[in-house]
Amino acid sequence: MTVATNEKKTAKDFASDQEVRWCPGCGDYAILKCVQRTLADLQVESHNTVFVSGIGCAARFPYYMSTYGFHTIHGRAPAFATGIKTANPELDIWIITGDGDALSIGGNHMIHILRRNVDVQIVLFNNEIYGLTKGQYSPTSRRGTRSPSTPKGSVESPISATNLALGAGGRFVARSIDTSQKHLAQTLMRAHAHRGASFVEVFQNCIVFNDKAFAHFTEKPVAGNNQLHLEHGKPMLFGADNSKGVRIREGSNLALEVVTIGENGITDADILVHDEKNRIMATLIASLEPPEFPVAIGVLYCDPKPTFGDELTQQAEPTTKRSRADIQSLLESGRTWTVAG
Amino acid sequence: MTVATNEKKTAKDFASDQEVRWCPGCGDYAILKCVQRTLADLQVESHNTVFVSGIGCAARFPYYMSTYGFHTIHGRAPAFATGIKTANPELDIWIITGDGDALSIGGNHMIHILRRNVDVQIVLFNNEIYGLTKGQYSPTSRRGTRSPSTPKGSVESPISATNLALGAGGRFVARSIDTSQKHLAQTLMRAHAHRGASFVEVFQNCIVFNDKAFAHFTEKPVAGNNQLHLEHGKPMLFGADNSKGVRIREGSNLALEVVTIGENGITDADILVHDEKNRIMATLIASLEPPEFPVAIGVLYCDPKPTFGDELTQQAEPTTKRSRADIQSLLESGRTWTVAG
Amino acid sequence: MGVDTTTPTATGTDREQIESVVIRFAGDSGDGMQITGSQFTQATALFGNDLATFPDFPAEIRAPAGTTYGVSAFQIHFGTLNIQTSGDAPDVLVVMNPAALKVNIGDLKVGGTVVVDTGAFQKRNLAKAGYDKSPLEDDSLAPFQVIELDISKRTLQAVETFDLTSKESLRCKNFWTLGLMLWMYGRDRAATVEWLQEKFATRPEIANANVAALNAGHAYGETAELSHLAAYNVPKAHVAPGLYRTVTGTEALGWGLLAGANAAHLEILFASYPITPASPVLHTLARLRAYGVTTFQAEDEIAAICAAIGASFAGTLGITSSSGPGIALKGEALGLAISIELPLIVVNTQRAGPSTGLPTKTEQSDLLQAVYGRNADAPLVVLASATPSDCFETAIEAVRLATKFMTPVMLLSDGYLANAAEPWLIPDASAIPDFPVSYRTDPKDFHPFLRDPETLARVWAKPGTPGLEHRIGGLEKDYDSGNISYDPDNHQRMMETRAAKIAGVANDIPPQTVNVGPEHGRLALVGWGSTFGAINQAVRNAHDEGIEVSHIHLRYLWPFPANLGVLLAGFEQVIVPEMNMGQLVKILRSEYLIPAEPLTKVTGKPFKVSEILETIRSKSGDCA
Amino acid sequence: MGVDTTTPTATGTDREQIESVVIRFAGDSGDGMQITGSQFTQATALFGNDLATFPDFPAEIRAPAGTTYGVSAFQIHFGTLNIQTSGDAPDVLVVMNPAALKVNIGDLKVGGTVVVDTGAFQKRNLAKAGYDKSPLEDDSLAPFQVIELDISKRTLQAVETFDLTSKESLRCKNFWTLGLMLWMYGRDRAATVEWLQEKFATRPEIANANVAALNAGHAYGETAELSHLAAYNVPKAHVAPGLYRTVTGTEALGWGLLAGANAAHLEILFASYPITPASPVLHTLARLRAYGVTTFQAEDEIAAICAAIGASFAGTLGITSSSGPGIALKGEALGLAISIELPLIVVNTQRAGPSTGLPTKTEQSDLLQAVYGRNADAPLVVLASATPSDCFETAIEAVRLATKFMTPVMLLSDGYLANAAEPWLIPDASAIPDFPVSYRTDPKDFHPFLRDPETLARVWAKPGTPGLEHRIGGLEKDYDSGNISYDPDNHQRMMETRAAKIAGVANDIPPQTVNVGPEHGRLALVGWGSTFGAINQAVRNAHDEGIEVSHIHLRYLWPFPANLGVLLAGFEQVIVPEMNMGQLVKILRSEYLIPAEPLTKVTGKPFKVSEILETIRSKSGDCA
Ligand SMILES: Cc1ncc(C[n+]2csc(CCOP(=O)(O)OP(=O)(O)O)c2C)c(N)n1
Ligand SMILES: Cc1ncc(C[n+]2csc(CCOP(=O)(O)OP(=O)(O)O)c2C)c(N)n1
Ligand code: SF4
Ligand code: SF4
Ligand SMILES: [Mg+2]
Ligand SMILES: [Mg+2]
Repeated sequence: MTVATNEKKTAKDFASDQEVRWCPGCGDYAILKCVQRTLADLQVESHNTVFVSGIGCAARFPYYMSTYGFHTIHGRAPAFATGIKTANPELDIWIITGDGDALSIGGNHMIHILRRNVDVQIVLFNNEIYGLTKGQYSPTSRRGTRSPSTPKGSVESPISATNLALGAGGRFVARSIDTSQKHLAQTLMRAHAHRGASFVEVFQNCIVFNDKAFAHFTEKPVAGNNQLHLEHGKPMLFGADNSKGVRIREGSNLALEVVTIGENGITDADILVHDEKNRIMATLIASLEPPEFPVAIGVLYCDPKPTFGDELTQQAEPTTKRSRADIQSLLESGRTWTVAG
Repeated sequence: MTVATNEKKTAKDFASDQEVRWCPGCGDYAILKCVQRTLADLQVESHNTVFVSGIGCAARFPYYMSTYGFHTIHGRAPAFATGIKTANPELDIWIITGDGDALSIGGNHMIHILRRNVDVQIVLFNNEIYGLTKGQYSPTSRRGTRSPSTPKGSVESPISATNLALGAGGRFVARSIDTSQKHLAQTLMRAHAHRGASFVEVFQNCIVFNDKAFAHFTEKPVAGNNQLHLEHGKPMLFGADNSKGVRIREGSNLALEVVTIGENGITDADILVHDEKNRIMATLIASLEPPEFPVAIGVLYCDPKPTFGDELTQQAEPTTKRSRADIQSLLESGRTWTVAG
Repeated sequence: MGVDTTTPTATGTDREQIESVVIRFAGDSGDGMQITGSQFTQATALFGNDLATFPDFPAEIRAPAGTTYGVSAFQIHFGTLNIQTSGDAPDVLVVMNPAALKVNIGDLKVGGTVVVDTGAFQKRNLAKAGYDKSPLEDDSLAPFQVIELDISKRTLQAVETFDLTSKESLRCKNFWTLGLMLWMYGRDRAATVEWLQEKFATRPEIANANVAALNAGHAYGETAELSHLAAYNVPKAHVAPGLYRTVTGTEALGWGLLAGANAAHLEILFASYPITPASPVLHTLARLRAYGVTTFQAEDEIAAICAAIGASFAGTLGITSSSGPGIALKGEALGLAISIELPLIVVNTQRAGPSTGLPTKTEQSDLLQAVYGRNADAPLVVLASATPSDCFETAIEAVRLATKFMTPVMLLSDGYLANAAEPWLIPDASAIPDFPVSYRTDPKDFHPFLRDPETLARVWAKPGTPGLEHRIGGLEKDYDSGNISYDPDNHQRMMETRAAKIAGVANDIPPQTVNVGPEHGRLALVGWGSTFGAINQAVRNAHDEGIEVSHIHLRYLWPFPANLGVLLAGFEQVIVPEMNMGQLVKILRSEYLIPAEPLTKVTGKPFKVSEILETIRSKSGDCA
Repeated sequence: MGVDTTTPTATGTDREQIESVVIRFAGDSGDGMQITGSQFTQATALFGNDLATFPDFPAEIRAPAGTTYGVSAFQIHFGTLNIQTSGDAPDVLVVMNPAALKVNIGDLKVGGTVVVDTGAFQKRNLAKAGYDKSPLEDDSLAPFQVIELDISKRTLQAVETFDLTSKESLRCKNFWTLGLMLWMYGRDRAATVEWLQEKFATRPEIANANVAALNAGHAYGETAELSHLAAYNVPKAHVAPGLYRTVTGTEALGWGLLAGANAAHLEILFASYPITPASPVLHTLARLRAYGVTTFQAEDEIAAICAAIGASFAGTLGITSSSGPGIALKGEALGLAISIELPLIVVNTQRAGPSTGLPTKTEQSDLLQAVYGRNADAPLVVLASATPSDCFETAIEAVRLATKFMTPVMLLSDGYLANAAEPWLIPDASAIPDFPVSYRTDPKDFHPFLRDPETLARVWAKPGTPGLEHRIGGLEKDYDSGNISYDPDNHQRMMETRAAKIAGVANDIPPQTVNVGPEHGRLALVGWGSTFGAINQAVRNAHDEGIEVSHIHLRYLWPFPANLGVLLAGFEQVIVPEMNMGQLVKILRSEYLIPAEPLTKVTGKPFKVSEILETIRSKSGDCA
């Protein structure tokens, strides 16, 4: 319980008194810490903040925050959040969800909250596995994933969370990594600043059932060459000393390629400049994957438009009819007749 | 009831004996006729063909076909179809669905059948309205749609069926128009030829609740200027005498523009050439809308990959263990002990 | 228009006085029978009769013209006395085409009157209806009084001076018919004229043509050369004085939810996904934004209930609404609402099942689903409305109980109630008792599962309140802190507490009374929901026949009123008429171990009074 | 390894002979208690005892080490006589850390033995468990026999010659403990050694170290300087001769489904979405591809049941599986399967609710949901399994009924059954009666709702069959053609037919028998599902005390066997013990109007024999 004061809040003030119960070494810890710190940096009011989740390891998150929290049912957090936000637009709402929660059972609610542009932050902890139910493959698991339900490996192609979010009409789509604390904090800040549905996919390591799923681009030695940190208006450079870049392959009809600055006369000017308002560019870079390409990290797309709440408010008359007399007139509207006594 | 014979089947042979019960003038009639003709052209076996639908006006479709048919529940046709196809890969399966059925309640199943690439044809009758429930706005309805549930107009941005299909990983995404019989037939042929989940959005006029929703690009006088008929490998020309074209605006970072052949030195060579294997191009052109742009019609994207069924079959041992002795060995597998008599 | 439309005289005709009559208007979906019916209803209500109506739509939106499955009908029962149902069988049948005759003639009382538009009885229409030859030309209609009129032609004549297409002209024929029927029963045309002028404000020629048709039909009656065209007088009903309107179950339910929320000092988030026959509740509430009602058309039924629960979590009254199949989808989320103990109202406008069933037909077969249809032991409150106007009362009561006990309440209506209309003595809104909710605000010793010692309701602490930050969810909660608890004894305690809380509602509702008949005796008919009228009438008729029988109508289906067991034990026989395969009867037998017996009907149609009366007769014979 | 691991002698120790014992192994989630338990179970089964087990996992995947909520336990009850339950309370408690002691000591019988790894009782662990001071140092353990051993240290010593990290070395301590316990009860180590060698085939040093720890623990017992270290002999059970294995409910259920499909000459499409505790059924079947089983992990529970129904439509056996909340989501689709009358099996491995509840704990609270939890009147068949091995039988029976009657069958298991293991006399697969399905192939006079006049089952006509093209769906179907029908009388007829078909199943199942005790008399305990063992034992114990009481166990929950009403009427009192708030009791009261009374328990834990016995004692007092 936190009573609002004027003192500066610290990350600790956003931690609840409940013991955190993820597996030791789980990537969720890092995200929790980062979120708590970000809220402190933002100096939000804990009593105006609500964390809403579905079911899964990730979805336990709200219990560990000192804010309001609602641990709902599997896959439906976006629908609950829509109701909460519509009922009270003043609340600052975070949805915490997993890849199964958001993209398997909850796929429909996810695309609709994005389409409606409800003003919430959605943080998807993508560990490419069902953690809580002990390790079955998920819609983001790579083909061939061996799991209790796919002893010979899964045959399905994974869904791309960011491509789906873009396809559904999401206006803010970003990516970060559990252990990249600084980057994650920045990304969460951006998500919070964006009015509308902000979708952040966080690559999260499940040490128990899918350890090192993202090691090929998150581990220190390979991170530089395999991560492309996006910044609006900046060329898409990466690698040691930003020596490599991404550009549209000439005559390619919209395909990208990796080039090295200095080689074949290539300069910074040849490199594709990130335009976060360009949905097509976001779609292009969302699909980049090692080994050929680096993974694009940061804000892929941010192009705000009026939120669901804004539009509702704008359209609706304010609630003016609150009295019993108003109810009476409603009941008496239309054609009536009097029977004399 | 149609008994398979060797005689050449006609469109009539694919009509059931049930009276068609759509509203007079409904666009569904034209699609029905076209599908029946297409099946006749393909000379498919009606006993190997299954039409699966959810609930809605469109979803009544199976009753009017002489093939096998399954009118299921609202939004779930893709899940039923996945079960049918997995149980019997020999069957040729068509899913008939509406914009509410496919994109509102059924959005999740739709994205997952596309992602899994189950070998079926999906025909979405998009009338941008809930027909069967008498005219509420749907997820594809344009903003401001006045309907019984939105007396002041809807506030939500419509979802793009094709963008969603592309975002979900669909490998065949196409569009056609109820009344464009030839084009629709060709498109359905292509969909049928594609192994995997083929997604066809058909703009369908609901004369009762959303009349003329597509008139601005389907009616004869405006069709030429407002429809871009896609052909793989051909430049994206349209308008009278193919006098206009679409190209990537120079220096634009992936934005399109309409140009006129002959003006400002523009020739056919400047025009974007349709590459149906290019998902980014499909995404770009899927979003084109009048008045600025024509509506892209035809096969936006077709890039086959192994189907769900193929992969399952390839991975799995064939069913070799059918006897009671096999069951017995299974029960006796692992550690056992004998208690003497 | 120069014709005086206000005086319902029947110059030159001697009106026969009758106590009540049942008229059914039937025609093609495109013939406007629902409008004809509701206009006739309006005029009849204004005249001062009591009445009940039964609109019966085809399943298809607009079936091809002339087909039997495209027939749309509207039945009205009106009279001088208390009218309880829309009538077992029509006395008068008005048919606009052969298909309408075909589908409806079997229901007409022997000796009844059938008014036929002969102009629609061409070959093609006869064939579409499946007639080899015209039924007007053989003796199949011999048992009835047939009034043959070429309404089509007469309508065209009446509107020929207007600048309409011939299709538009012909469309006026329902108003010609209405004019005739208004004349026949001495009703006023003014309200209809007004309605037409408002409805077609932007197309006055349409309004005027219809008015002309209306007047022509009326004038035809006045001046009818046909001697068999009798006119009737159905005197006003003797009803309580006051201001009246007609109301459908849907309107009353929607307004009742609003009135309840108002009494609770709450705004509403009404989240729903369209489904027949529930959607009109959504449509009704969508127009009430100024009253603090926000409607949300969700992507599916699950999202709808989740959004409603979210709203309740946020301190607003969350309401969701659907029909059977959609309610089935809400079961999991409903369990959550029960587990976290938030107010929530779930309206189920029941329809005929199983599965998609007969979506436009009525049934009351979701009672077991309401009481038991979720995983695990998850009790909630279940109420049902009896009549269109009762929808208003039960909706208010649903809000009262949901907020007082912090619990979901399932409110059962059905397809019949939703569409049926009746005259309604408009209640005095200021007389509705206030039951304002009080949110928790005090952080001292707060936890979210603090309970009112009397009602066992937990505190309602809404986000935004400083110092009350808390987390809730579907995992079991510690009784003393609200934190997650896996403790076995705590689970037992919480299960018992949730059950006790709902059981305690029984002490907060009025004791069960007997609607008609003695408080104990030989035979009781126990009903719930929209069968109220038919049972009530049947029991009254039985009394007239000298049979001793009581009618007990349950508004509270879970929990039952505290005295119900004792009350029922006072009867030798208990019969439970239900439009299902026997659901309430199961619960009554199980709760009270009484040998209650079902009287079931699952045709998609309401009970007839006669069906129930027959059972009463035979059962009272059993007792004797 | 030079030590002989095969002879379970107890040199130098006099083994005390006992009839049965209950041991609970408890430790941190990371301590491998489930493995210890199952290895002990294996050895005990091989030795020839009868047994029952109860694994009890924490809800967290891998809770932080040392916490009370991270404690994982495994209880085994074994003996010479028929073992019915995993035991009311442990005689012996083995704890690997303070948290395990804290959580479990309350359950230990007074005078029971607690084996403690003192090496884990450091300050930090004590604090994590919430102990201010070590319970080993005060007199809180005075009521028990405490065996304090520094297992951690002894394990490290035992494995020090292997090239392991210290973490890896310490992980062997569960095998040291197992070795000691195997010695204590004179069990063989060979199977465990074999298991270790197979399991760690690629890491032989791990296998060898664990074997060394196992042997060291065993040797410690043999040579124990401690005089209080007693050894026991629990003689073999006298069981039917034949080939045995241990089986869990999950395995037996999965194999039963396969055996049933085999008898029906069908392949299986098993479509499911993971959920605790149901997922292991999916995992079991996922390994049976070669047997004609395809598994499909769907995007959600709704898609899973829809895919299964689709498969049945296509002529394969569709099966879906979930637990309570997931089953709730399937209600709408289940209604469709009922309406279109296709075979389908829905397995519900029940867990404690409502809502998310206590996902890893057991309950049998979905019976009402199974019987009534859908919109409208939508009857199906409901079966429940009694024991792990009974899961095999009931699964076969589910397939038989689903295919014979063309109906969905709900098969109820629960979290306890799913994980519990028992010795199983492996059935003779060739003795399972064949019940091959026959698809319709003849187009003559075909329509899809042609019925078998006896069973009322409709024909099964699968796509791909020439001449049988047809359309089905959830709208009401004409009795005589299968086409859509809105006809009121047809709806009534179809409703009655669907109900009659399911009611007719009662004539196709064995009459209800009494499991123990007289066929009529003073008191019957009527149970269903996994309470079988506890009720059965309690009734037997009551007999030993001279109390007259009968045990009736229901496998068929809907419809009931035809003779059940008469059978129950033969008892003065009927008590229905259930792990819910009283569900079967409601149905029995309603169906048979008998004053059956509930005995409920909702702690997430199975009944103890003593709890039921106590009720029997007090109720038999009531009768006397
Ligand atoms: C209706 C329902 N279906 C299934 C489950 C079981 N379940 C709980 S969490 C989960 C998936 C978890 O995966 P994810 O969302 O990726 O979260 P993670 O545990 O990996 O963080 C499943 C299938 C459930 N609780 N409720
Ligand atoms: C579970 C469930 N929810 C809602 C409905 C009601 N319903 C039937 S069709 C439909 C939407 C129809 O719209 P669409 O899919 O666009 O098809 P159309 O009628 O326009 O062809 C709805 C909401 C239903 N039948 N079942
Ligand atoms: S199972 Fe995986 S995701 Fe879940 S808490 Fe453990 S490490 Fe984290
Ligand atoms: S309501 Fe619209 S979509 Fe439905 S049948 Fe009529 S015209 Fe067609
Ligand atoms: Mg995950
Ligand atoms: Mg539509």
